[in-house]
Amino acid sequence: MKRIFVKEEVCIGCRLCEIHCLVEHSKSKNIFKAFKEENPRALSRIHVEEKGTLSFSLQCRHCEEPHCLEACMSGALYRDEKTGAILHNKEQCVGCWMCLMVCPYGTIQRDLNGKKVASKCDLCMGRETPVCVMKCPNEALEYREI
Amino acid sequence: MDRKRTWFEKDISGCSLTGFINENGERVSGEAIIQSIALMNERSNGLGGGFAAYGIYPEMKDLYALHLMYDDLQAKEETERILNELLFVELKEEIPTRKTQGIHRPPLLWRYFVKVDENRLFEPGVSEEDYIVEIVMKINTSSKGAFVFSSGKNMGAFKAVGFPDDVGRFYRLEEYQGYTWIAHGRFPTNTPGWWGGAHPFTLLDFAVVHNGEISSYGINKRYLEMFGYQCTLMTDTEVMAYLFDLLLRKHRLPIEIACMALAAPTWQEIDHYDGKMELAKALRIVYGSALVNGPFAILLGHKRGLIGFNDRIKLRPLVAARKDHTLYIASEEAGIREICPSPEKVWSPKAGEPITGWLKEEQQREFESSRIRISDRERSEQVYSVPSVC
Amino acid sequence: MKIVIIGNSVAAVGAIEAVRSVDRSTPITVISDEPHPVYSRPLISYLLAGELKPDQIFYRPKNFYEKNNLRPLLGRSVTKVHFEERTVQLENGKKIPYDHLLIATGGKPFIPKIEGLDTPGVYTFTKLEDAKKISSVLKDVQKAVVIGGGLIGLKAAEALRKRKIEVTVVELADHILSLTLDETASSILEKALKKEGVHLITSNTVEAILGDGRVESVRLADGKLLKTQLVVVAIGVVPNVDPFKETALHIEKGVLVNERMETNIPDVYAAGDVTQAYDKILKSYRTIPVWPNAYVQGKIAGYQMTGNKKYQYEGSFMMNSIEVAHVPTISIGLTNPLPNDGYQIIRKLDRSSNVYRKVILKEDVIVGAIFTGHIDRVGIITGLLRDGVKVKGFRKELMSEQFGFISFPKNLRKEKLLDLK
Amino acid sequence: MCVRQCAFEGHSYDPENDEVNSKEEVCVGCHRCVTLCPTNALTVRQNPLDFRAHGNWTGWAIRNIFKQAETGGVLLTGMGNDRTYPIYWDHLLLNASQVTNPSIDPLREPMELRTYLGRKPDKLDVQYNGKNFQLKEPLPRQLKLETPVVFSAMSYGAISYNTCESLARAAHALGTYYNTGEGGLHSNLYKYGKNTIVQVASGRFGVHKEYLDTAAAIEIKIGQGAKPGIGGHLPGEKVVEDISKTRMIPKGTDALSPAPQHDIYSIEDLRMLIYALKEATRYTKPISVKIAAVHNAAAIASGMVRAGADIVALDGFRGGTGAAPTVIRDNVGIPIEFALAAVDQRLRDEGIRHQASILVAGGFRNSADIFKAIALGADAVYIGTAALIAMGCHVCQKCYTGKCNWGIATQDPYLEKRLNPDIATERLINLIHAWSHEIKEMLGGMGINAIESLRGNRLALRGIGLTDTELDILGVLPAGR
Repeated sequence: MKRIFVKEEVCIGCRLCEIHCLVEHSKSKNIFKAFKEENPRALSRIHVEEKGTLSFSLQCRHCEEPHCLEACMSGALYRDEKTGAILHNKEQCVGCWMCLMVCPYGTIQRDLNGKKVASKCDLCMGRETPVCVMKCPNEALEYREI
Repeated sequence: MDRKRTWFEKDISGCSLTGFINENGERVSGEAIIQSIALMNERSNGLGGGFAAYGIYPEMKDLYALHLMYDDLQAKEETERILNELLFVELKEEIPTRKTQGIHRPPLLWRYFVKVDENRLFEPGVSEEDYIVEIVMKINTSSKGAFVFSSGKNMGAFKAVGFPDDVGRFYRLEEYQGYTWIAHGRFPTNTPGWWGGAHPFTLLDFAVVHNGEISSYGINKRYLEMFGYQCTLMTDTEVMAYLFDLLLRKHRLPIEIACMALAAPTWQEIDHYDGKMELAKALRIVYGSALVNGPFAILLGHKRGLIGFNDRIKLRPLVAARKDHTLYIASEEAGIREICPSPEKVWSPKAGEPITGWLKEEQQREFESSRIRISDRERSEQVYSVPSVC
Repeated sequence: MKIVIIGNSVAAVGAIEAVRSVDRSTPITVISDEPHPVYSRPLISYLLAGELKPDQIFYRPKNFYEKNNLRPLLGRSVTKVHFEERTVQLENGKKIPYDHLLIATGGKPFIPKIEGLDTPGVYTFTKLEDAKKISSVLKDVQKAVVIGGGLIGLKAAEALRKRKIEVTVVELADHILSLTLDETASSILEKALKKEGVHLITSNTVEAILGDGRVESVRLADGKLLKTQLVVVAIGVVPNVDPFKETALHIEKGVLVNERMETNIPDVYAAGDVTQAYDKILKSYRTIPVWPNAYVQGKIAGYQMTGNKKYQYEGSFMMNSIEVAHVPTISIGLTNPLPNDGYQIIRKLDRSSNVYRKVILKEDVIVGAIFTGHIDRVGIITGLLRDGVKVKGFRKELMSEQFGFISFPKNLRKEKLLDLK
Repeated sequence: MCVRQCAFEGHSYDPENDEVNSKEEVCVGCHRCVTLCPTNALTVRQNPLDFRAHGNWTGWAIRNIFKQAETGGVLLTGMGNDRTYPIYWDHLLLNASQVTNPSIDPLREPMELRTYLGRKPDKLDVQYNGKNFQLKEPLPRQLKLETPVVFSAMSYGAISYNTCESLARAAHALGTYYNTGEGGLHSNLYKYGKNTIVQVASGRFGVHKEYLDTAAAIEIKIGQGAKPGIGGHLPGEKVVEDISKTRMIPKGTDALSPAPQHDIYSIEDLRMLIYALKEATRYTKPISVKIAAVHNAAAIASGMVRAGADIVALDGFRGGTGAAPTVIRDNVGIPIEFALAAVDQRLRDEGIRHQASILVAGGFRNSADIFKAIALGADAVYIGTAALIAMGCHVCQKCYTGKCNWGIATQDPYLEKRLNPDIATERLINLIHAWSHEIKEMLGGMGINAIESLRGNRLALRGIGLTDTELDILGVLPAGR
């Protein structure tokens, strides 16, 4: 299974990953519309942590033994047969935040724009490489087999 | 004679060449070589032909035979003053020629059999040969209208503007007897018709005939200049002669090794036999500037034998053949079969791999100056027992 | 080999998915007294509130039973288990043999002694049926009383409020959610609930339910009367162990299980709310009726039944996530330690924004936490608690809104981020 | 984004009007913001505002006076000479084969760029061992280059650790060398020692036995093209933990390299140092001596060779630097083209050209420049600025500020990360591969299949738009001859 790994040594904290993730998960997939027009604005599923000169981005690790999936009481979280990615079905989700409670990486967020549902990385399903990896200007993110 | 137009740097020419050596030292007349080269007239254009023959002055074998061409009597007088001053001229005579169709306005052609007065070798370390070379260089560069085109012992070069067979007849070569003969027919693309520009080019007993262009001429020339050679003859063949003189005579490299320096094996080959080819590697490192690059096929005559070889990727033709004790090398097989209809073996030498014919040792001594330096003797033995290294 | 599972909720699903991940063929029989395919009990409040389409209640896709090649016996209740002969007996007397048995009967509502409990209009609130029944009578209900200010009670109350019913919650303790929160947190929730128009009565209880033929009012301990047409009894759940009374099965509060989910009887496992299992924080055996725990226990039991001994239960702890009146609250582990016992408590409170963070430590290890309002990334705290990580190096960071892996020491961060499990 | 990326604070966000403003006066034109802007919303232009046109009092002249009137200080700058002096590479044309000798296709035929740097004997002595010939004695140690390009001296301190690592890794992968400059050698980089030329300069920073032993060759730095006769100065704030360790100086103290080497006041002193180093390394390493290209470079070079230098490194006045006084950089020294031509010819005239290799540096921009330098007589070429550009440098000339937005000329841990050594290494390798291939194409076009036949082969060159004197100095014929 391919996963995203971060090299904090070369993460420059530019947050392009957040921008492109947001755009990728917007309706228009157009950076201008995504930021200026779309309401609610799409949510980035990747988050850059920063302190002093240290920075790195973090998104769902798609665990093999996912606590979130075990904790999900609506059945909205499920594992994709092909990629093994942990995906989320917005329709089924009721926003009980059980997944937030148990995710040891804190990579699931509340999407407070519009319907309250947890929002998480989907490895940009249907893409060869997730946009955050593709658009990282410094190759601080790599997408590789575990 | 406008060779002093110094901007003129190098000659570009395609040519025919042929040569043979009788390793038993049996001498033959110039007839055969004329036949052979004449057959390949197609490869030349009448702007130059020439010959070199070894063993032709047995009775004078201890003396350097200087062949000179003069524009006029004045040049002759000036030059002879120099010769008399620096050397002991034992015999002086006009080179016998005959009026020949196709040979126009010949210069004055004279030859001098000279020896060096020991006392004149003022500087230690300067050998008799160095001294001769110095004088040849002096005349060829500084004295106007005079040109030394042959300076070895018991050998001679004969060249002119014209087709090679005409040149041969002009010089009455059928009257000479030699154990090694080389010849050249020239197809220059831009040399003025100057007699000195024809092949062979000689220095002491080295005579080179050459087909090709030396793309590395610029650096070869500058390299030679570091060792006091002056390339003045408007042709890159000249550097061939000097390179051989430097590597063989001055640096005392065995002929195979010298050839390996001039047409070095590729780094790929060297790496492949890594270790085994330390010498080849060192040669490339030290003699990089002597590497002769670009297409060429040459014949090198010297008092001990005959060498033919190609550039490192064989961009010009060269064929060799053997019959009895004679080695033939020529641009075209036809040129050989013309004078040796049924050779025992005919082959096309590999790129950069020299074909060598050696005069048997006893003959060497017979034909050479009786005063062979010990080191010389050693070398000749050494060389004689060389396996092909390249 | 035959596997029989009594129960059809999350623990059962955990077991089924574990078994099927390694074994497609072993026949699995799933028995439940409820007629529905597996659904999520916690969702009934959303259903009642009208926030859910009826089929959204289901926990797994419709084809769950076919896809996993199961034999469901739904709407059939188990009357007895004959452990000695390895059979399960249904109410119709039919006996079903098993090689491996999983007890996943879950919990049942705890019903206190109150007079008039049998009056029509009194309901419990744990099952789909309950929600449906309540829904069906709401049209002639203006006022409702919810007995119990715990998770279920509050969700029920909120749901009814969303259906425009005037709701009063009666809680025995002096604050709501007394089991999972502390005063501070509950006071925040109480304020929010009141804003939503939910009436709260604490330190009090319902003594009697009055009415003739149908509920009309309730009488509280202090003698006060409350008019109401609906009473919801939501005091809590207890393990549902009825079918195992008078058997060799070792039961205290619930069915006792070890780290392999084995009961005292060979090849009999138990998982979910019915169990009494190890609590890694309190270091004792107790019932932990929370969803994630049920799934994990079921999964472990499942693996055990397939002979895979790799997965073991390293113990669990209480954790709850509840959002009432738009105030999300998460509580994990030990939230109300006794003052002494060497616990350290770090807190941060901002009433204006309803943001409250509280972390309880013992010997630099997190043993519990409460987060209100701003709950994002709380999971990281849960993870640290679960793994018993010493937080000495960065304990002050725990209160920061920016708290994250960036706050970890480098080696810990690398270890957590790079070895994916 | 742009706000975060600019170390010179050229962009600022105004939350009130929710807009980003830029300050043109601090913009150095490094294009960092332009490159990273996800919406391509940015561009950088010369501020059109200029002074009244004047042939003598140009804006450049006036602004400099303003600066100095304010500060009373020496004008500092980075990178190489940016004045519009003639670039002679652009006045030299190459030859190619037509008809009389075939050009060679490097894709089909061997085409050799391998080069050995070091002292060569006048001649080889060969002996016959009865089976075949062998060397009488081994050659002096040589540096083996698979392509005649070397990364020139840039010190750890002037450039970031990641930049050093990238150069080292690229040199290793390419079979060539990089030069530590006067920054010492970081302990992590010892493993690339076989591809390292260590420098011994006036400050002697980081010089110790292990440092010398690890290297493939040692370079004594006398001068630098960008600032001949001037020392170096690494400001204290750049001397962070690792640098102080590597340079063996206290943290935070300025690292001052004196203008002269205080043990070299004459050629015989140089000889002593050369032999001291040779002794110290048991004659296992070639010793290079680097000088700035100055008026009498030829005579100095000949002295250096006779003093025992195995490699003569010449740095032309377009050579780069981390920091130099502008007035020095722009006015001192001569173009590398002339220095090279003069030195090569002088060494030949003295018959000692083979005793040392010539390494030239100073603003080499492309494979053609390199090719022409080799034809003029260089053995190999040092590239510095070009290498930095390959790694992302946009030549904003602000190296001396330590705020390099591309993470190259900085020690700021935040900026340093911007240079990912994996990427930079790959880009360096790509560049040199591309150039090497172009050099092979040019060789092939001339019908030459080994670089040694180009080296010093000035017939491969013709001059265009040059005076007779320039032609004479360069030793080339005019185009058409």
